[in-house]
Amino acid sequence: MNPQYASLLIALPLFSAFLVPLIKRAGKKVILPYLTLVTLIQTGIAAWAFKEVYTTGKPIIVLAGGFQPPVGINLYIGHFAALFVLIIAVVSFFMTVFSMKAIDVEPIDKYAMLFLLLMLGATGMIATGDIFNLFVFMEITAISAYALTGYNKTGEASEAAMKYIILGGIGSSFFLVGVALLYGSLGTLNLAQIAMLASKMNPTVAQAALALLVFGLAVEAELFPLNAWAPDAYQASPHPVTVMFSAFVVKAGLYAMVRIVYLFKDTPAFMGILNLILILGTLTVVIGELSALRQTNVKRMLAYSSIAQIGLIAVGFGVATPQAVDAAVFHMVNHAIVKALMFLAVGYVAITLGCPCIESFKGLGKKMPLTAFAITVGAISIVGIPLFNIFWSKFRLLLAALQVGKTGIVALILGASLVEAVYYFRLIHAMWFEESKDEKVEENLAFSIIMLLLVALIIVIGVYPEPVWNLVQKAATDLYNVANYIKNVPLLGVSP
Amino acid sequence: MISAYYFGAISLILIGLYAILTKRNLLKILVGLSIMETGVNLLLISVGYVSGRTAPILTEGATPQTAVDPIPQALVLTAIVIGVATTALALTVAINLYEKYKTLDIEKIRGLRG
Amino acid sequence: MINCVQCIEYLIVILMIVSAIFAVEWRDLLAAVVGMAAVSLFASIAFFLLQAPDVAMVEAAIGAAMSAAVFIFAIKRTERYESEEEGTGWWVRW
Amino acid sequence: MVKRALAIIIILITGYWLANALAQVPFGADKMLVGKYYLENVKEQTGAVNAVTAVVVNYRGFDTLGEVTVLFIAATGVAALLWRKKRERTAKSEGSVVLQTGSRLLLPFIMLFGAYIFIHGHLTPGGGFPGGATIATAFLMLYLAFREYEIPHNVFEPLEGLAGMSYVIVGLIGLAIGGYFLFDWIWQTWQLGHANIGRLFSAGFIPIIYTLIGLKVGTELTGIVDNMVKEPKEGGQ
Repeated sequence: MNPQYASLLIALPLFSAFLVPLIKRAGKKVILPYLTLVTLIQTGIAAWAFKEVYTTGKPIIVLAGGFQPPVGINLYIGHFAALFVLIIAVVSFFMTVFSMKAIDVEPIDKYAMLFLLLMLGATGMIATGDIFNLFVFMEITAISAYALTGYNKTGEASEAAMKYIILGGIGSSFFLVGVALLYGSLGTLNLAQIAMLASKMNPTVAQAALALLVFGLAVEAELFPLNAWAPDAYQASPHPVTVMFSAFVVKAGLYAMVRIVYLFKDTPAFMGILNLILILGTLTVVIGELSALRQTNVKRMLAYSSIAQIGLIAVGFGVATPQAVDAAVFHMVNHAIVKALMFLAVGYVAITLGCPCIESFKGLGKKMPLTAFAITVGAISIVGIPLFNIFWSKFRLLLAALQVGKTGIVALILGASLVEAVYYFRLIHAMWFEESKDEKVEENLAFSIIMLLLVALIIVIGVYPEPVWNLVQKAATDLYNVANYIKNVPLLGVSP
Repeated sequence: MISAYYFGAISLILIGLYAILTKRNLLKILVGLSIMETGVNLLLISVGYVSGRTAPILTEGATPQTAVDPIPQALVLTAIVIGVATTALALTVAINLYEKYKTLDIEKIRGLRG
Repeated sequence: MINCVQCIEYLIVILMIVSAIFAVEWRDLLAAVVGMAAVSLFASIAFFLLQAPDVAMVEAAIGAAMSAAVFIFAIKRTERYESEEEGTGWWVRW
Repeated sequence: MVKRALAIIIILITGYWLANALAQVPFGADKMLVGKYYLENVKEQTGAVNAVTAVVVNYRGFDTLGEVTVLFIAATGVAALLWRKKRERTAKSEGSVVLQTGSRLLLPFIMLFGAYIFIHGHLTPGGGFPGGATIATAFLMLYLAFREYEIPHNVFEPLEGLAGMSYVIVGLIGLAIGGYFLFDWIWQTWQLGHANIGRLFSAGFIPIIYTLIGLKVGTELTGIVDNMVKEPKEGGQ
């Protein structure tokens, strides 16, 4: 099959989103099933791309308009992108099922469009090979995320959306200034060509441009000074959207940041930027964990915990040895699975019992045993108990930090796990050992299946990490090995 | 010595940033954001300018050797449209906030706190 | 030696900065929006001088006209005057 | 005051740092790399005289598709967030006779001008975005002049979706014919209009796409205006 068909990954959600106003004429009832169908097809295409990339071992390069890279825009679906595009599609598919129950605020048709475009934006951010195209996809993600955050139209939702918009606006302006600096000194926007010419760049400009790009992407990637929006948005947005934020929107931002920074691997500016990422990551972990400790709203607590985990991933990328990058990517995958499960379960509790506050969780083991079980598995996994998946990624991260002798990072990871243990065991205690007088609730079959699937995935990866670890290593190599990246993109001979 | 356009662009960015950081009125913050975006656009265009050349419209008289760089112009076209999209959405959210809290003062809008 | 084109350049940049400062400092939000539209208009002239007529057109049509119109509708539905209290508010907080 | 001083200090540091970096990117120097390629090949490869248009629609067509999507998201988001059960316009006074007659008279001309701008995008400055904005201005004028005016929603919403879909379909036809998404099949495969570069019927699919973009931008901006103007009715949610 022609590898150019991978462009359907972008074309399909777009086309389907534009089709929604016409579908709406057939009645409101068909919209959510239609959404499910579209995400299912998207999953199929993503699975095909995944299979293609991992069996041939070669990335799929999509040339838009048939022009070769520095002239036209190319999509680069390498090992990393293929893996994450699949994760995005699968999570979106689960969330469309969840939406049928969780979304009761009108207008549904607009929700469906925004949902599809959020998925499209994240897919594009991960797949694109052009820095300005990355900006466009970032804005698609961001603007649909703003609208979805405020979708419930309550005061809190609007407030969270407003914070997100203001920070996002600052971030995108910074990003564009960075792009202007890069373009002004290199004359190209293609990522591969930027990497090729990076050593010719004036170090002062390179450092400034990279710092600006990192700050710009830090809004999406939820690194410390620019992530004030995150807990609010997680708390106030509709439950399926929270899952999508945590499972892949953040990761797309983080991936884009790391991809751009690693392009400059052989330049003098690289070390300074790595230190910046390390500092930002560390601050994110510390502040995230400490804030999570004093939350009474479980959804907000999970949001802070999610931020802290993102900080850990950023620290892994900041260490920047091959082992650390492997571990960070592994943590990204694991975190996507676990947080998808946790937010799904907590959202489900919130819609059944009315509120995601800690009171609803008292005695949940009696009321909704399956959901409580799923939350427990997720919580134990995040803390890093052996035989669950996050243990392995945290362990690998520790090893990588030890290898370069950064004991500070070791202490950080262990401390973070300790704090996580405190607040997650508080939640578990509330669920299983506190009494509640409410009746047992009938649990929905579809959600139970999704949750059990994710729980099974957590445990399988926890017991047999090797297959996933191998996949992840390939993905991380794709991210780390920039020389290979340049070689894979068929650059046209446009040179000074 | 820095050129006039660079100076103007950086000033606009900084004025916008100042408004975002210090103002309390939401609409004022959005005005600041908008000014900042204009500054960034001006910066991009001035990066692409080449002294003494004409617009990249290749009718009679203009050859590829006498035209300025078309790429930043294409980028700015995109950026302007994205900017107005963000602004419209932000204003909508501001309207919703005003309906709920009857104020645009960000100090008084404090529903969410950790 | 300063020739006339440079005079115009400096003039436009100065006018742009002045209207930006007014747009940020005026307490009447309607006036502030007009100031913002003025920034966009001067920027559009600057784009024209920088040999970017396409961008100048888009900036004038979308950046100045549409965005100012949307701002004015928003002001109609909210309030027109910024409060007198000195603001040191930080939106960005945990 | 302390915080304000702090903000000013932060801003000055940022400004100094930016200026420092920008000093290494000289103003007015020729920094083109890919840009030169575009300028030299634009006429043969796309048939457009306006290089900016060719870059926007052909070489970087993906960006433009994304940009149209961004505007679509904004229009959708505005409609979603301002959605109420019942809404009405609350203008207190009708426009004056001059305004009403003038806007009736000018409406077709403004729309014609908008259409001219987006159809001639490959020859003159302009294109789909300013053309669409011009069309939206015509409707904005109607909203200002007439108290009761509302756009025909059941035409505008499907038109918006259809224009976007057609854009994607044009791209997909390229994928089917030429093997690449957004491939310019009219110019490169069918080779229509190679003889009249610099006239209206040239430049492959640029006029088609710009027409679609113009329609889409016009309907979307009008939709945003419409949503902003209508306020929730008392008592209705």
